[in-house]
Amino acid sequence: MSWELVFFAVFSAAMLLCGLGVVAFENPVHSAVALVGSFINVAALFVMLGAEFLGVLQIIVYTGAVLVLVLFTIMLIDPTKLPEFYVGAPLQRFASVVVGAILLAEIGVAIITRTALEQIGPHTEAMVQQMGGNVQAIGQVMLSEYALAFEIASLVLTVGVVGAVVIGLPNRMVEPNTVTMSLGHTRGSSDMLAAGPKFESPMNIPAERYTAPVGERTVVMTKDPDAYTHPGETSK
Amino acid sequence: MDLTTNHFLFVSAALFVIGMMGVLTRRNILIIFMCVEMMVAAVGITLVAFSHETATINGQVFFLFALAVAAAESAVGLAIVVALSRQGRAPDVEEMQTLKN
Amino acid sequence: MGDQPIWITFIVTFAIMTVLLLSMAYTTWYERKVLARFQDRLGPTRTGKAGLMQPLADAVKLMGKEDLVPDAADRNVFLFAPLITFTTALLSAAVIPWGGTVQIFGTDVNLYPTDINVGALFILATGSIGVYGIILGGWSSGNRYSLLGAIRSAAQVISYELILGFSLVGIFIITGTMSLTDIMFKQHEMLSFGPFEISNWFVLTQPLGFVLFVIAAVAETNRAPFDLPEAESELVAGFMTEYSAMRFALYFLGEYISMIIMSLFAATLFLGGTSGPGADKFWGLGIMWLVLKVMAFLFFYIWLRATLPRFRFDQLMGLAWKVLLPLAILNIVVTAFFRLIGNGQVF
Amino acid sequence: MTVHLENPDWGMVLPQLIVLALAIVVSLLDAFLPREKHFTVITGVSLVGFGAAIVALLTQKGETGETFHGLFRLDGLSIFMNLVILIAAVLTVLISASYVEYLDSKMGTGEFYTLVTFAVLGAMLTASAGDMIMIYVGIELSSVATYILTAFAKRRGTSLEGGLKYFMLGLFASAILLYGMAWIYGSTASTGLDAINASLTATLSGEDANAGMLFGLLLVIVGLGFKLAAVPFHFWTPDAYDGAPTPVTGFMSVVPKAAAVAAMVRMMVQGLDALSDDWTIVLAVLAFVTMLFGNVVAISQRDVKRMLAYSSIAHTGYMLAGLAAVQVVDGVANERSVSSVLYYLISYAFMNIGAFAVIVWVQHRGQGTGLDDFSGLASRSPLPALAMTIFLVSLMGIPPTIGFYGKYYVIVALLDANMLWLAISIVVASAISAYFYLRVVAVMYFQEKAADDTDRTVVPSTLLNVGILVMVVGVLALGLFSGPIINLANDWTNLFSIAASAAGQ
Repeated sequence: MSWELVFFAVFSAAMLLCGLGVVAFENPVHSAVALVGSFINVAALFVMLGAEFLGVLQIIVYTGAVLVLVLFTIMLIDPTKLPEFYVGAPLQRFASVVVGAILLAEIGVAIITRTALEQIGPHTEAMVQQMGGNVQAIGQVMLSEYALAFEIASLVLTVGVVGAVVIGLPNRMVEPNTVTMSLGHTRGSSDMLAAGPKFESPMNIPAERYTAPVGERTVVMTKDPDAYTHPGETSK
Repeated sequence: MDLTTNHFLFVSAALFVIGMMGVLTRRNILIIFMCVEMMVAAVGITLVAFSHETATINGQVFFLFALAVAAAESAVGLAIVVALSRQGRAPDVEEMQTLKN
Repeated sequence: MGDQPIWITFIVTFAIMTVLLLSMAYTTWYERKVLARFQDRLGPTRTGKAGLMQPLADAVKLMGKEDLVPDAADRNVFLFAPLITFTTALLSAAVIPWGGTVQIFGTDVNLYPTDINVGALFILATGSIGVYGIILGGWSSGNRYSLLGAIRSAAQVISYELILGFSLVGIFIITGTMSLTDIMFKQHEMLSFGPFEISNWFVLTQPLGFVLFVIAAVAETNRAPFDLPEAESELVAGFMTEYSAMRFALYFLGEYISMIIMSLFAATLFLGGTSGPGADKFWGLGIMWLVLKVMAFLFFYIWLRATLPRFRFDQLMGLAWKVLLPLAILNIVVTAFFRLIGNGQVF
Repeated sequence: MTVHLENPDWGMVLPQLIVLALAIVVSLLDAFLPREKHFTVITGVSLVGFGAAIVALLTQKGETGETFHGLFRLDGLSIFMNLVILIAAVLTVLISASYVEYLDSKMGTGEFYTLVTFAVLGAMLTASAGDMIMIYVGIELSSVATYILTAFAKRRGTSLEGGLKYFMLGLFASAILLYGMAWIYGSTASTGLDAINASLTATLSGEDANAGMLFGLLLVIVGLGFKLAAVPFHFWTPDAYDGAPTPVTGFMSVVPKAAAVAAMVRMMVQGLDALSDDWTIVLAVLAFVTMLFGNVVAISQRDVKRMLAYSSIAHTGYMLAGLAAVQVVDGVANERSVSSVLYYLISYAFMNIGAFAVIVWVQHRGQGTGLDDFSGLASRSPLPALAMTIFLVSLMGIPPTIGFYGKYYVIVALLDANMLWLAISIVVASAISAYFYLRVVAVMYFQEKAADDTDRTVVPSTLLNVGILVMVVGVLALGLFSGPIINLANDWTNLFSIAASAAGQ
C-alpha cells in the first residue's frame, strides 16, 4: 500500500463525509461550512492528479467567492424565516436514497467495465513539465485552441453581473415603507402619496401582490400644530 | 494496490450522487444550490481524472470553463433569492406554490 | 533546487514555524513600542528590559482568563472559527522562500518548505479560506454587531482580494511563472544602465502594481485605515466582540501573523526577497535582508495606523471598485503591451 | 514560450459579431441615453441589428467551413438554426417593446434588450458549435440570460418564483449535462465533436459501445432533456412559463429550446453518430411520453398562458420524434429527419410566439391571461380573435397552416424510418390537443363577457399589432410555400452532413 493511496483515502473520506454533512445538517450555515471542507478536499484531489492550478482556483473561486456569497445571503435573510429541517415524506427520503444507491451502482458498473483508451494525448507529465508546468500548459491550450470559448465565458460573466444588478438591486420605484409628510408642505395633502396600488394591474393578480406594500403614514410635526399653514385656509 | 483513475472516478461518482440526493430531498433553496455546486465539483474530479488518464489537458480547461460559468450563475441565483426575501418570502421550495392552479 | 530527504524539510519547516510564531509575539511588542514613539510615549517598560517580556506576560494573562461562550452563540462554530483564521494564516507561509538551496554541513538544504508551481495563488487561496474565520466567528456569536462586522469583512476581503490578485498579474506577465522561488530569483539578476548596476526588483518595473498591492494588503489584513470589520467606535470590535481569553488571542495573533505573511509576500514579490549586497555569497545575509525588508513593512503598517483615520464603508468599497480595479487593469494592459514589445510582436 | 494565435476567419462569424456588437451598443445606449428616449431608440436599434445579422447570415448561404480551431462551424445546420433564432428574436422585439415599456411595473428597456440579445447570441453560438465546450458555454450563456429575463418583473412575486425554479433546475441540468460530457470526453480523450466521432468509429467498429460511453450518452440526453423541457424533466416549465413576463414566455419557448435542439443535433448526429442505435430508441420513448403528457395535462388548464406552456411541452415531443427518426443505415443518416426538425422549429417560432403575442395584446387591454379574459374577444375586437384562431389552428396542425406541414414532415420522416407507432401517436396527440385549443376559440367566439368587466387601460401597441400581422402572414404564407422551405432545409442539412462526414474522415 503506497503513501499515495493513504492520502487519497484520507482526502476522499473527508470529502465525502463533508458532502454528507452538507445534505444532512439542519442549519444552512453548518451546511456551508461542511461544503467548504468538502471543496478543500476536492482541491487536494486535484493536486494529487497533477492539476494544482485547478486546485487553487477551486479554492479561490468556490470557497473564496461563491460560498462567501452564499453565506452572505444566508446572513442577510431573516434566520427565523428559514424553513425547519424536513426531508419530505419519509417515503420520499427513502426513495431518494434508493434512487441514489441505484445510480451509484450503475456508475460503478460503468466505471468497472469501461475500457481506457490506449492511445495517449500530448500532455504527458514530462511534456507538461517541459512547457513550464500545469499553469503554462492550461494557458497555452485555453488561449489558442479554446480562445472563442474563453471569450464566450467572459460574456457569461458579463450577463451574470448584469443580471445580479438588475434583479438584486432594490427597486427604486418602490415607495418607502414609511412616508414622512410635513403639514407645512403642499405635498402633505397631495395625492402623490396616496396609499394603494399606483396603477391598475394588467394581470389577474391581486393588487396587493402586484405593488409593493405601502407603509403607514407617520405625521411628523416639527413645530406647534397651530403654526402650520394649511392649503386653502388662512392661518390661525 | 495502486492508485488508479477508477479510484478517483468512484469518489467523484459518490460525491455526485450525494449532491443529487441533496437536491432531491432538501427544501431550503440555498442548500439545494450548494448541493448543485457539489455536483459540479464532482464533475470536476471526473474531468481532471480523465485528463490525467488520457494525458490531454482539455479536461482541465473544460472544468475551468465550468468554474467560470458556475460563478456567474451563482451571482444570478443569489440575486433572485435576495429579491424574493425582500418580498418577505422564505427560500422554501414547498412554499413556492402561488403558481400552482 | 532539488529534491531533499523529507526530514530536512521537516527541520526547515519547524525552524520557519518557530521563527514566525516568535516574531508574531514580538510584533505586538514592536507595534506598541513604535506606536508609543509616534504618540510621544514610552510604551511597555516594566516587563523585562524595555518591556521585552511583555508578549509573555500577555500570553499568561490571556491563558488565565475565562473562555466565555455566549448563550445565543452557535457553540461548535463559535469554538471552531478562530482556529481557521490562525491556521490558514500560518499555512500560507509554506510557499515563501527564505533563500535558494544552500550547503549546511555538507548537505543540500532548501530554504523553503515547498516550491509549488502556483505559489502566489496559493497565498491568495489560503487568504480566501481565512475569511471564513471572521465570517463564521461573527455569525456564530449571535450578536448584531458581530454579524455586521462579519458582513463588512466579507465584502471588504472579497473586493480587496481581487485587487491583490490583479496587482500581481503584471509580475506573472513579466516572469511567466507563478512560483515564488522563481520570481524571487528573477529579481537577483542585475540590470545595467550604462555604468550603473541595480537589482532587478519588480518595484522598479511594476511601481503601480506595488502601490496597489500595498493598499490591498493593508485592507486584506483588516488593519487601519481599513479596519472596519473590527471598528471599536462603531461596532464594539466587530466580529471579536464576544470572544475572550485564548480564542480572542487567536484572532489577535492571526491578524499579526497575516501582517507578517503579507510583508514577506510583498518583500518576495516586489523587493527582491533575499536579494541585497552580499546575499549571493552567504545565505545568512540574504535572510537578514529579507528580515530587514519585513521590518520596514511592519513599520509602515504601524505608521499607517498611527496617522490615518478610518475609512467610511462606502468610501472603502468605492475605492476598491472605482479606483483601484481600473488602475489594476490599466497596469495589466500596459505591462502586457511592454511584454509584447519586448517579444518583438508589436513593431 | 510564446503562443502564436492563428488568425480566425472573421467572415464566418459575422452574424454573431453583429449580434455581439448589438448587445454592447444596447447596453451603452441604456447607460448614456436619457430615459424617455429608450423606447424608440433601443427598439429601433435592436430591430436594425437583428435585421443586419439576418442579412449577413443570408450572404453565407451555401458556405461551409470551420474556424477558431474547429470551435465554430459554418454549415447548413448552423445557418438554418441561426436564421430561426434571429427570426424569433425579431418577433420577440416586435411583441415585447410596448409590454416592457408600459406593463408589468415598467421594466428597464435597455437591460431587457441587452439580455435578449445575449440570449440570442448564446443560442446562435450553440447552433454553430463544433466542440462540447462550445455547446456547454453557449447553452449556458443563453440559459443565464433567460433566467434573468424570467425573473425580470421583479416586483411581481410569481416572476421571481418562476425565475428561481427555472434557475435551480437549469443549474441541476447543466451539472448533469456536464457529467455526461465528462464521460464522453473520458471515453474519447477529446472534446471536439468530429474527433469524438472519429474516435468512436475507430474504437467501436462492430463491437458494442463500452459502458462509460453509454452512461455519458444517457446523462447528456437527460441534461438536454431538462433544457428542452421533455417529460419527465419538465417540472420547471409550467411555473417558469407562467411566471415570466408574457413576451419572455414566447421568447423562451423558442430560442433556448432551439439552442437545446441544436445542441442535441450537434451532440447526437454529429458527435455520437456511431451510437445512434442506442439513442434513437431513448429519444423515441421520450418523445412519446412528452407529447402525450403535455397534451393531456394541458386539457385541465384554465389559464391560457399556462395551457400554452403545457402545449409547448407537447411540441417538444414532436420535435424529439423528428430527431428520433434519424436512423443510420450504412453510415448514412435519414436526412429527412433533421430537416423536418428544422422545419418544425421555424413553424413553431411563428405560431407559438404568435399565440403569446395575442395574449400580450389582451394584457395591453388590461385583461389577464385566464380563459375568462378571452371570453367574447371576437365581438369586442374581431381581428386579434381571428389571429389567435389562426395561431391555435396552426398549433393544432390543420392545413393549410404552417403547423400542419411541420407535423406532416415529421410524420413522413418517421415513416421513412419505419417508426409507425410514433407517427400514429403524433396524430393521436394532435387530436387530443384539438380539445383545449378549440376551447379557447369557442370561448372567444361564443361566450359573452360580463358587462362590468370591460377593457380598462389602453396602451399604445402599434409594434405589437405589426408583429401579430407579420406572424399571421407567416403562418399562412409559409404554410402555402412549404415546399421551397423544406427543400431549403434539405439542402442545408445535406450540406451539414457533407461537412460533417468530410471533417470526420
